[in-house]
Amino acid sequence: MPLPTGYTVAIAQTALALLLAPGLVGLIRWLKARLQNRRGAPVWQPYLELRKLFAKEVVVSSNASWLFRVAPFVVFASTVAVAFLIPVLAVPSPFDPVGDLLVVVYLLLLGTFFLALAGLDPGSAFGGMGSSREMTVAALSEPTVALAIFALALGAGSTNLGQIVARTMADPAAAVSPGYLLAFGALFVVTLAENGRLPVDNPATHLELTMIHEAMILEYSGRYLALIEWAAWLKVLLFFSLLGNLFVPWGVATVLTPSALGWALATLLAKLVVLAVVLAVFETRVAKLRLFRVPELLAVSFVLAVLAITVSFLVR
Amino acid sequence: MIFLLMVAGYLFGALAALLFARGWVARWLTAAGAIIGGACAVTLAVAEVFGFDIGSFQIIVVLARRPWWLQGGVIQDPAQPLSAVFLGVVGAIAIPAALYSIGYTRAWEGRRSLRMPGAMLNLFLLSMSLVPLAENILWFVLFWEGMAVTSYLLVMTEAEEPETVHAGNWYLGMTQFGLGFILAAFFLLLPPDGSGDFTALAKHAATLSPGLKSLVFVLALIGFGSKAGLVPLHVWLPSAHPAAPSHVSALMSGVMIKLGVYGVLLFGLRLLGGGPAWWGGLVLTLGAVSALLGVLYALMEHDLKRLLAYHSIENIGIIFIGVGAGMMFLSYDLPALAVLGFVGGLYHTINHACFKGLLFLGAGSVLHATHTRNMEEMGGLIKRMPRTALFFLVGAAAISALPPLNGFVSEWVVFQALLGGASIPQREVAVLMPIAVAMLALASGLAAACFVKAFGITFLGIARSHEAEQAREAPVSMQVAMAALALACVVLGAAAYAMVPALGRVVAGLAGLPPASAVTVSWSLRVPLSAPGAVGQISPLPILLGLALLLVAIPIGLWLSRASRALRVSDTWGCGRIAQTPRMQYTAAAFAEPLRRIFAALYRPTEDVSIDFHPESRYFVQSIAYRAHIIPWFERYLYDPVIDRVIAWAARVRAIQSGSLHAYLTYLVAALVIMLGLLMLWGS
Amino acid sequence: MDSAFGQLTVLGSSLVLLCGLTLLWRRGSAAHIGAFAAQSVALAATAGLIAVVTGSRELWVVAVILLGLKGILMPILLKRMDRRFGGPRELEPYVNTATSLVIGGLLVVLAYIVTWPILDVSRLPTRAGMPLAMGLIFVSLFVIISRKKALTQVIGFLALENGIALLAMLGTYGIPFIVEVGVFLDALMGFLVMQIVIYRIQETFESIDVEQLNRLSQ
Amino acid sequence: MRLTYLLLVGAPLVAALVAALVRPYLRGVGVAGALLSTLSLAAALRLAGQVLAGATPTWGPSDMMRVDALSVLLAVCVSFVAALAAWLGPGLGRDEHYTPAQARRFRIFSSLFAFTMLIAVTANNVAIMWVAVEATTIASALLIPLHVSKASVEASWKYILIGSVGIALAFVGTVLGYFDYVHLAGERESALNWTSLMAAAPSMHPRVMALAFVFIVIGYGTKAGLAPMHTWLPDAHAEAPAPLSAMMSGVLLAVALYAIIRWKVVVDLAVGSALPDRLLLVLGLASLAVAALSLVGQRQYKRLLAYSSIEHTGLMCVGLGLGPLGAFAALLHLVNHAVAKGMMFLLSGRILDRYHTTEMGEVSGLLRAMPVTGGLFAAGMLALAGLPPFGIFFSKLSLVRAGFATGHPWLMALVLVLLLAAVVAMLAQINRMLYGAPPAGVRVGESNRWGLVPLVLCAALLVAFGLGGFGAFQTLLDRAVEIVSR
Repeated sequence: MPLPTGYTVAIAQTALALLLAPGLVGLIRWLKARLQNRRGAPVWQPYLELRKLFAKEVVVSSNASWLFRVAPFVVFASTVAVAFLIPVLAVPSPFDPVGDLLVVVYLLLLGTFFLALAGLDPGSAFGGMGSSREMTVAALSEPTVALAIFALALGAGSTNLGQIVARTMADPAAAVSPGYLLAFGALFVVTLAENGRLPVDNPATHLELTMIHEAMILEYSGRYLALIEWAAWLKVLLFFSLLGNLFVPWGVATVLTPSALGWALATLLAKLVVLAVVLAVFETRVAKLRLFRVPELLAVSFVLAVLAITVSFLVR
Repeated sequence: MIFLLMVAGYLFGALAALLFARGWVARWLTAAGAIIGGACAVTLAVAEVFGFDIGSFQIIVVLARRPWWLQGGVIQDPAQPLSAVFLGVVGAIAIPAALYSIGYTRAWEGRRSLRMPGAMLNLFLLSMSLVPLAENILWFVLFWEGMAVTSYLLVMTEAEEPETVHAGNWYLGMTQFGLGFILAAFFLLLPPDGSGDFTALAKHAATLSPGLKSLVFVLALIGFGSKAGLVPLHVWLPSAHPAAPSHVSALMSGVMIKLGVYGVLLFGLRLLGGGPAWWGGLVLTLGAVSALLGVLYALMEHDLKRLLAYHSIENIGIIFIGVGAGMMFLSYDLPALAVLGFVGGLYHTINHACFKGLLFLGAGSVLHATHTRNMEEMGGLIKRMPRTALFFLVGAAAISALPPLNGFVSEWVVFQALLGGASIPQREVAVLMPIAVAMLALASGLAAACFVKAFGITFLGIARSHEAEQAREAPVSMQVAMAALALACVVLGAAAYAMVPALGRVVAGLAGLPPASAVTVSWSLRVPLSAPGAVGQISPLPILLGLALLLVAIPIGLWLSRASRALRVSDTWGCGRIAQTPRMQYTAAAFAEPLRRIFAALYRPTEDVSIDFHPESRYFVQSIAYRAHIIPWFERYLYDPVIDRVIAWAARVRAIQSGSLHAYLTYLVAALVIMLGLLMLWGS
Repeated sequence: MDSAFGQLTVLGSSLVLLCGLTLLWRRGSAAHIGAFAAQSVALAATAGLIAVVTGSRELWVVAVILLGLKGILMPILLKRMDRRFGGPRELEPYVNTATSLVIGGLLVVLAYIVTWPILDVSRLPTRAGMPLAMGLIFVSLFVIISRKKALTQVIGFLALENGIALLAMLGTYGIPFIVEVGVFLDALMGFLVMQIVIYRIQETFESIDVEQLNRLSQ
Repeated sequence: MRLTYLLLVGAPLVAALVAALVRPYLRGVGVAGALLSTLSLAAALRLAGQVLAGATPTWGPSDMMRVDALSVLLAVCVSFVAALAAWLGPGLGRDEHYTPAQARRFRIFSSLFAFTMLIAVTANNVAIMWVAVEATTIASALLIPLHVSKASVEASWKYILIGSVGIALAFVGTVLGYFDYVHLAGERESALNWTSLMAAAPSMHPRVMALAFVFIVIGYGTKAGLAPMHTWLPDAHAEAPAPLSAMMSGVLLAVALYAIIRWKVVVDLAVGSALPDRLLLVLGLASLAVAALSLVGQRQYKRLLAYSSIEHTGLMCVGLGLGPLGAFAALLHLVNHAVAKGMMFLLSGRILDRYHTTEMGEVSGLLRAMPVTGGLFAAGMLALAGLPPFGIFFSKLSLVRAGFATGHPWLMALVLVLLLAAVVAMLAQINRMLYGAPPAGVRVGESNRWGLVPLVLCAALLVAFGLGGFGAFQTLLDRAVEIVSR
């Protein structure tokens, strides 16, 4: 049989990511429930939610404008676009030269941007509050991300994900270099912030005064909400696979043979599960921070990133 | 030829304004002149930058007798692509701005004549087009000052408001301040034979001592920085730009301040031919600081145009980060990276001209419709003026550096240059780069936040005032102008393949940069944009297309998967409260509140909240007045002391004129005695 | 002969200077006018002396004009003004008499310091008096500065002119005649104009105390 | 050529005589005076043409009168501003603020004023020049209190006393110069001629000439309004009727400066230019500083203009201390300033007539009340601030250039700072007058439109200088510079 070409693989892995995303989030929820001695909903609960939401009618505020209806699609599209750029299964992806880490970051920012606007559109107090807080967190996490990228680029000599992965696979020592580890830590915190996880935001709460992301999308329902949720879950998965594949690249397929791809899939699942466990444990351990303590957390991650840079300067 | 046509166009426009002064004829002819001029400028620039041959456009002004300063050509041979870039920027924004003015100035009918504003607009454009083309001191300074005067008069257009006059005074003061430094910088380079030609200056500069060169550079940086609005020389900008009519604001923010960048490049690269690393470091630092402070102050603004003005400071900062990085790499002999830095700076110059022009025009339409610049009185405009809203949204996304628009691409190039900074041999210097990266990233993040606020509060939600409810969509001419610029934002983003190599050629060969061949990249849709020295590659066009494709595909997907298409319109959920009022919405102040708290160290906000309760019970609040002020650091601690000092001195000096005749005669005799003393002193 | 001539001119010029110092010493307009008249006469005498020795006809005329104009006409006009205004004695000057006289002395010394170095330029026997002339110039400047009454200031100014005339005579035996005429004309005109303005001051201020002229400031 | 010269200096004299003799005063007298002044201007221009053709004519016993490029340059300025004043001054029957007696007085003395100034700039004999300059004081002093008021009388007294004392000192200088010359070349009629002084200068005694120059600078500097001898100037300019202020500020200062220039050339040859340059730089800088700081917070617009005159004279003085380039700048500046200040003071007269106050605080909405006047006023302000397209921009520019070219960077830094202060102060003040609404009771709309024509012409001239529309003027300027920097 002919080998699948790069493009089919790239598209396939995007589809896979979309497919796995709800499951991953379901897994995290389940784990957290377990850790909190609850039975918890089944792992596939998110899939059911999606089906339900897609089936339901949409209620749109009378104040909302066309932007409110466009936003979900933009968010979903930008996230999916990111999925194309991130090495989930195999490198080098033919889409690799299309965009590097910076593009990834700013595409996600694009999604956030529109979501925040959508939050303001219906003119409800909560939406504005959510948007304001969301943008604050997003803005404050930017420098950390940039510096983490800087650190990685220093190590790999490129900001393109494929090359970074390839480079790390080339010399495994780099993966355990302090610079990488620190950058990993920084990115992990950013992951929490960007995905609205504890301690920055509690995805489970709908208590008005504490929510950030949820407040922003409070007005959404039906298929719009489905798209947004799905995009959010996909984002989690993408960040996980970033963390997994950038810092622990083993298993990522470099040749497009079925066996390699299969092995890649297996390792990917393993990484996702591990990270899910880590996140679940972490989220059960920590309590949510007050909003104005969040900058301190991000400052910590920023310091980590700065250390990462300096270290990688020193070992250069 | 085309050059002459350009000049003629502008002059025609000015003349038309002077002759007709009012009515649609005046509006159209004035705009027509500017548009012709702008088109010619763009043609010249494009031909120059992309190397099409349309024949040389050198002309020499011939006077009956030429005094010292007229020796040499006025207008340079197109051997200076750098100038062509800025010429192009002028023209590119001139066209939409002029088009816009047709509709914008209609509101003036009966209230205000078009004579001054129209004529000044064209002369302003003319002098701005000629500044980068000037080839010797006199002409440069002449056009430079011409630019200052015309823009000053344009700022004073709506001088009924006292704050306009105040802004005008600040503006003129800072202009003259800057001019002093520029003159000093130029004249320190003056060769013995007194020729003011730039080539002669450059030749003479090569013979100067490093110390003197550095002095000249710093002088030039201060002089041109004050025009560009670098912190801390920016104080005039946030008041002057908003005061002007919106199409003029667009030109000032989009184009005029860029000529400050040109000035720095002119000195740094062409006249002084590069210098020690700290020059670049200084520029880089100032840029980074400006970028961050600019956006931080923008966040606290609720005046739409002032907000945009502060963002000009931010973007100038970004441009200077690129330029500064370029200069540093140049001094460390990293030509490829240097080119990258300069290209980033120039590219962002062009892009910022587009989206800032667009945003100011958008703000102008809002002002035109609501007669206020205060965002707290707007809201819901997206339903009343949908097209303006769309264009403004594009601009907002572009300035927030969101892919795939142009803002992102140029910031990406700057980022790449900074990332390359790791290869600077001196570690302690190289550490500067990540810091710059962090500040740049923070700035762009905050910019995104700020424009969510700007667009969201202005256009989304419910109208907060009667004017906002009654707003009407802008006239067609204004829409077309904005549409053109919005399109430019998209195209410039996608056409990076064409722009980056071209800009690379522009800086090629300057001050020991590698020749054009080293930086050219053949361009095609497939070849990803990878400038030499960049450590990454992106392809904006595919990103654009991909996003578009997805945006089409997703609805189709939903349709195929037979997702419900039912839709019901209902009230916004108001916590169980039935009627929703505008006062329940988030305000601009509230939106910025978290950041104000987080950066309280900078803002030192002083808030006063006055609540008056219901007479019966303190549980019912009747009204809440909330006011928050932030410390204007620079005005209060940098400028005011100086001004106060001068005024104090002035009081003392005026006391000389005491009114006593005897005192006066005593001065006279004292002067005589002192002079005799000096005679003894110097005589022998 | 020459030396004797020199002595005489020096004597004359010291008389002229002395009269100038008298302006500092005495109070009261009458005394001042008298001093000025005496000074002009002394000046005319010196001019006449030089005319005799050099046999220059022009200088004779100059001497006569001096006598007529400054020795007789102007004092009369001044007297009339003084009577017209009848003002009190010179108001308390800025600097009291003793100090003024000391300062006057110092000014003469200054004049010597300034003038000595240029004396060797000249071979004229009269040159020795030039410092005195310069001294008179300084002293009369001081008079103008330190005295409050407009009238006194005018007298001081006239003394200043005398000083210059003396300087010219001693240094060069007088400037070309035609110029001299112009100068005299100016002097007269200036004097008249000053007189007119003083009358104006009297009308508008009911006094000629210059102290009151302090409306315009800053 | 002699006829032309006679026209130049004679026309004002005749005008004065006519005004003095024709009684009662008729409107025709004013018209005649205006026409005669125009005649004199024409003569000046013709003379300029002849000088350009290479002639340097001399007249009078022992050539006491002489016209070269420098003097003709000044002569043109003087007669131009004099013509302006004559055409816009009182006594043409349009303005009711003046009684016939006042009109006559103005006609007589303004013509005499012009006459003396013309004599001063065309005199070859430096003593005659002195006599003429002294005479300017006499001629103008009586005009200041045209409207008798305490302020105007006070101003005229201060003017006449300070002026006379200063001029007397200048005469000391002249005498010293003569003293030196006589002992070099012996007595002769032509001894005091500038030409013969120039001829003898190289062998003159440096010490004497230096001493003489100090007296000259202080003396004529007093008339030129150089600090600290400037104190009479703001009062006189502010209190004098507008046309006279225009003449004093526009050309009187220039004439005094001209006298200094004449002497400086001689002294440069005798002493070497180092010392005179330094003295001029010191005085110029002092004037610049005093003026610039006095402009800050100035409350009356006429005083504002007066101080700006001091500022600009100071600039010219600095320029004269900076060698040939500086001299060029100074002369260009002199011409521009003459036109600009003439225009400004005449405009201020129009404003005063309309608003009846000299306080800037009480003047507002000028652009609305008198569009053209206000516009010209604003333009003049920009011109005085040294902005293009006006001529002063170039003179300032070449001045700064001269400073740097002759190696005085710090001096120039100081000058630039002071200029900044002056410009900002002036424009900030003027803006208050221009905008807003006119106070109640002030009539809106231009009156006496014909009176605007000459002023518009002035503005046009300024722009012409600014756009480098030189040609012949340029040549004349270069010739003058050659004379100044022998």
